[in-house]
Amino acid sequence: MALLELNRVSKRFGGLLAVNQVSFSINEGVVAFIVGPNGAGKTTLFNLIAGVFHPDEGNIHFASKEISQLSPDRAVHLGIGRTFQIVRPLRNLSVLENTMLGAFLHTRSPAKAAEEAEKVLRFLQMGNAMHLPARGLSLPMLKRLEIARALATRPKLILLDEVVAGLSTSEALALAELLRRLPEWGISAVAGVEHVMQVVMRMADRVIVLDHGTMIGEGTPQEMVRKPEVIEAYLGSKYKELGL
Amino acid sequence: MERFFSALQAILNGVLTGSLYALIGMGMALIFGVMRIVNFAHGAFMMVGMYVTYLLFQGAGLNPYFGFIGSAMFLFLLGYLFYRGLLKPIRGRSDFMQILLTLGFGLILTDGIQLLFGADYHQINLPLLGKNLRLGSQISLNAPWLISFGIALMLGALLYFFVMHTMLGRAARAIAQNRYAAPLMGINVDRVQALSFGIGVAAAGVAGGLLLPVFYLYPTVGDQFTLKAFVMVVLGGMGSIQGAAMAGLVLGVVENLTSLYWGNEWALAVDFVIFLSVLSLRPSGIFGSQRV
Amino acid sequence: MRSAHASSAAVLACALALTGCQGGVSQKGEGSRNKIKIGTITSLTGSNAAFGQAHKNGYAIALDELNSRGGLLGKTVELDYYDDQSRPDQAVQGVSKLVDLDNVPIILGAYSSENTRAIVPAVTQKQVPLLMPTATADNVMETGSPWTFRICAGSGAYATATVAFLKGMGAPKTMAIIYENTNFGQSNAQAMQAAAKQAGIEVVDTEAYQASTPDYKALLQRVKARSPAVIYFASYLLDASTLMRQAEQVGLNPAYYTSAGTGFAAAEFPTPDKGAGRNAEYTFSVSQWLPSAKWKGSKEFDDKYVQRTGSHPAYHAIEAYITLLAAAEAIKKANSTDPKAIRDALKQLDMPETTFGPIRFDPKGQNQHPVLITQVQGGQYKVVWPADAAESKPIIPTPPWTKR
Amino acid sequence: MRRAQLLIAILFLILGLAAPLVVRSDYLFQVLFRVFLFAALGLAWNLVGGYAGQLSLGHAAYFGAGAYGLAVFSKAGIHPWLALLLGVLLAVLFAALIGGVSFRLRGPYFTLATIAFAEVLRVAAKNLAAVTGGDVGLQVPGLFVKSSGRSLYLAAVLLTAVALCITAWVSRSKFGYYLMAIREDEDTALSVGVNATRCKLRALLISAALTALGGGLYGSLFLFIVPDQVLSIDISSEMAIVAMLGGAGTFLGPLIGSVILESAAELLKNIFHEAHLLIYGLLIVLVVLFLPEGIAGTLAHRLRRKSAIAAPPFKAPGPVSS
Repeated sequence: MALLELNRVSKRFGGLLAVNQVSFSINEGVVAFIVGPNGAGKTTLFNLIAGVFHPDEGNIHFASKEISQLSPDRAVHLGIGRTFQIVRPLRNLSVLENTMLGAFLHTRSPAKAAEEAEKVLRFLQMGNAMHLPARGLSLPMLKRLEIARALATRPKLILLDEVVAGLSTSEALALAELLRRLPEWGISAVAGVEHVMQVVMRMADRVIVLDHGTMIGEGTPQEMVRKPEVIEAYLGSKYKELGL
Repeated sequence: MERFFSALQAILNGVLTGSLYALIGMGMALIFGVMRIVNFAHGAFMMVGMYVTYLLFQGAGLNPYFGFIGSAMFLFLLGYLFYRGLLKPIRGRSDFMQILLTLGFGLILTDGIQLLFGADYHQINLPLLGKNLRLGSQISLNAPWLISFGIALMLGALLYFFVMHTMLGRAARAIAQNRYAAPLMGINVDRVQALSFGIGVAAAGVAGGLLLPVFYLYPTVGDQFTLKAFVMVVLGGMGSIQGAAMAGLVLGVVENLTSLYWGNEWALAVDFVIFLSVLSLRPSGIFGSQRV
Repeated sequence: MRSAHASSAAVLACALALTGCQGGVSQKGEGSRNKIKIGTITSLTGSNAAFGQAHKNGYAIALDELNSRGGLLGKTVELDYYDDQSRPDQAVQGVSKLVDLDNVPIILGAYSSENTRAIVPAVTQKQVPLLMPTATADNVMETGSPWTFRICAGSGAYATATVAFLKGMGAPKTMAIIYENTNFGQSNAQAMQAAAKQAGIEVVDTEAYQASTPDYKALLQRVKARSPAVIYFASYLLDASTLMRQAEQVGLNPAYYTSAGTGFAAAEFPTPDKGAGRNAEYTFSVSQWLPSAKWKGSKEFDDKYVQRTGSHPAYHAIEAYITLLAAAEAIKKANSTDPKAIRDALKQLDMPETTFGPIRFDPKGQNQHPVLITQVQGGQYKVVWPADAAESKPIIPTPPWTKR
Repeated sequence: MRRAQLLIAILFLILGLAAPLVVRSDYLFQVLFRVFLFAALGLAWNLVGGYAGQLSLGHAAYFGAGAYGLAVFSKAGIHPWLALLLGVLLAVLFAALIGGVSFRLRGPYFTLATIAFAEVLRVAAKNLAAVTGGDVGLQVPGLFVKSSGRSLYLAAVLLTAVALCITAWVSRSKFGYYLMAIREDEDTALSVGVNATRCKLRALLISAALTALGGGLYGSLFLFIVPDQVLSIDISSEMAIVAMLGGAGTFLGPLIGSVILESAAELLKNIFHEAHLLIYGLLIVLVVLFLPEGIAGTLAHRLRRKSAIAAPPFKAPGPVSS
């Protein structure tokens, strides 16, 4: 059964059609990637799913519930976690406290929240950094902290905006390796990436390709890299460059 | 007919008063736009401007309608130095600290002036004060208010031109739009901010100088104008200079009409009620285009 | 790290406790040895600071006179100032400071009616006499406290005098009251409303205004539309000047401009440099005192004041001056610095000839100070009422602005 | 760390409660009353201003509601304590209204909106003389039979204790973490399911209730109030200054800020007379320049830097160490 389903969703900002009639669905236990260049509409799409924006047309279902008009905090309560394209840690709080914030979704007790947060941090291999203040962290660590905070809310689906942007290829691969294990926790993921195709090819169950707000392809990574429109519109040269 | 003329008279008077409000508001808007600083010392700076103009008049016999230039120069310097010496070291710290700093500095200015010149009030008496321009039999406009209106209009236009069309002004607007990107475009943010602060404070000084002939001065005279300036900045759309100017005029007119139809004691409340309604219905201000 | 934190706090706490103890004990002894401390609360800073300075000058002149005559009870008199910052809560705190810490036997103050009203409960509770120099709002006397005495005449007396004067002039029918929204203004407006009603004068308009703003033209327009025969102002000096200037701009022409003193009775008001200049002409005002008053020493006080400050005194200064002299007299009569003895002496006080006229308190503690009505004529205040004190005839009706 | 803070707070409270044993003068009680009153007010403000990071400069509205509630309702024949309670309710009502409108705004907009609300209330109280007595003022009943400075002083100490307890609870609870998250980044807070508006509103309601209690005590001490006194922006800014100088968002900050500022203000006034505001202003400027996180904040920061463990300055007390 589909966990997330978008049905002809459009969003307009003034004259700009940021998302145009996008439809796709994602099943439970899947790691999907939305691929597209900067400005293709990925962040807008995430914001629509997370309740920051509401679609002008179309509707979004999550766990067979209509969520098109939900507020961001309600969306989290339903089980949609998210990270931001630009990392937004709570700078003056420690790594653990940042993560605890997510864990508070299911408990009132700070002790339980800390316990839960620790588990998540260990999983993301951040156990050593737990008591550092967030403001001193390096970018790769901050990226993980974003994910940790979202994971601590125990989402069914996690939206990872530009999850590997700014990371070196090896860092990106290491992170992706971790994400690949998310379904073990019963979590599906939708990740947005610009053009780190190595990661996509290795990690994605499904790929959705966006261009100028329009979806131009959906399928397995292998299908996508063979799809002429996709190659034509976007992947072509880069894919060849990478020699995959 | 009688009613029409009294309303018209009130509106015209409101515009004259509003033009001085506008200058105060424009100064605050420039500072707010470029620095996101809510300057709680704005009224105190204006008060200093009044004292400078007053001293020039008493000491050198300089007519306040020229003396305001001296006041503007002095305040520009004061504002520039205030920024460089006190505000800059704490830029990037929390809003709290910046507000505290301006609050504290306002106290220093007010009490300092009182120690220097005493708490007693002063006023100047120009022969011009009794002159009125009569338009028909029903409308009359007071000469000093008219002159200050003219000067305020000119200076307001100048300030607008400066912000829209000079290098410095463009830089200031660039910073207002995106503080983080501006340095990438080769803008010396510190310099621009220091100059903007100086100019913003100087505008308040000019308003003080122009207000002097029709008002009086004492150390705490500026306090009421700080709050008014906030209202204008918000109504105008945070940081929009032309918006703040329009808001100043509107405030002048609204206050006069409130006085005429309801009672002067409610004028201040009406200012704030308008302010709150605008803030809740249209947070970008009546005249502003900037998003919150 | 834990200990560092704790120790710093301990130091703080000790320091606090120490200053507390010291303050409580040490200062008490010295006051009574060879000095008599008299407590004064006034507004040295804040919006009323100008009047606080007038107080200070008046007190200083009286203090010089007292000490040059050998002080009181063989001791030097000293004034113990507490700045209320023009804030009522600070004035109340001043009472505690002056009484508990400095052990003063009597308090003079405060400046404004607002602050004075605020300290009445405090002095009553502490059983220290309070001598009020300048608070005209009648609610400062409303509690009936046996510890309060007022030198100046109050808003009720102002209104009654003005109405009596108007009746003598041919009983105009309509009146507008314009007052600033403070305790002083509102009290005077209320008093006038009552007095006018009793005298059969219809109050066609009452206008409150926000003090110290630059523009009252619309308010005056509104009054103009009701065309009252009399206008009664309750304003401080700064607004008095603005109002009269803008009355001309608006073309407001009642037959009588009358007022509850204060701004309209200040020495500066008819001057062009610090007042309304020629626009002050013809305005009537109640007044408590003038440099030209017939009381003994008025001229001398004026001279001393000019010598000290370079300007003429408003009646706030002489009220402060006389308040200190009255306090000294009471201490002398009581031959003691016991607050209760001084209070009793104040009740019996009789100073038939002072610069401020006779000083004598009625059972409620109010000095029966005669209220004069003055009119500005040729840039000078002239007493025009009551008839036995009048130096000049009133000029009525007030000529319209265009005919001046 | 956290235990040390608690110890200091308790020490202050014990000293405060013990003061009547040594202090005799009413004046000192009044100064100490102000110290503890503004400690409590600063702590109340701190919930909204410090923890949630919403810089309110309109708390005079709640303070005035408390004072006027007490005066107006007891004039109508209601028992003073009940009247005070009604005043607190009134303040909470105002807070709901003010918060409802202004919490949709962020940053300086919010600050200015809070000022505007308080000012509207002040002007209204001045003009609606039938209810409030207008500028002529209103008599306030004493809350205690022997309404001396001493009993009100002790009430202020108790209020501070209550405010400290609430702060202690907030700073270690989920609610407190949520407030801090909102302060640090509201969007991030939303992304982990924080209902930011509701959290801020809750903080404001608690803060308003405490502030109104403080206003009631204040009115009861002076026995007489006018709008320009209890609804003035001076009250709002003093609350904020106490908390910010002491250290916004810290447990002890407002207490330390009030102890230092309120005693300094009184001391300065007695030493410098007319120049005391200048010195006070200088003090503020110096603290801003050299103690960027407030007195308590910077102190804690310095101490922490000396120690080996690096920890955040706004460290929320909680079960952090494993």
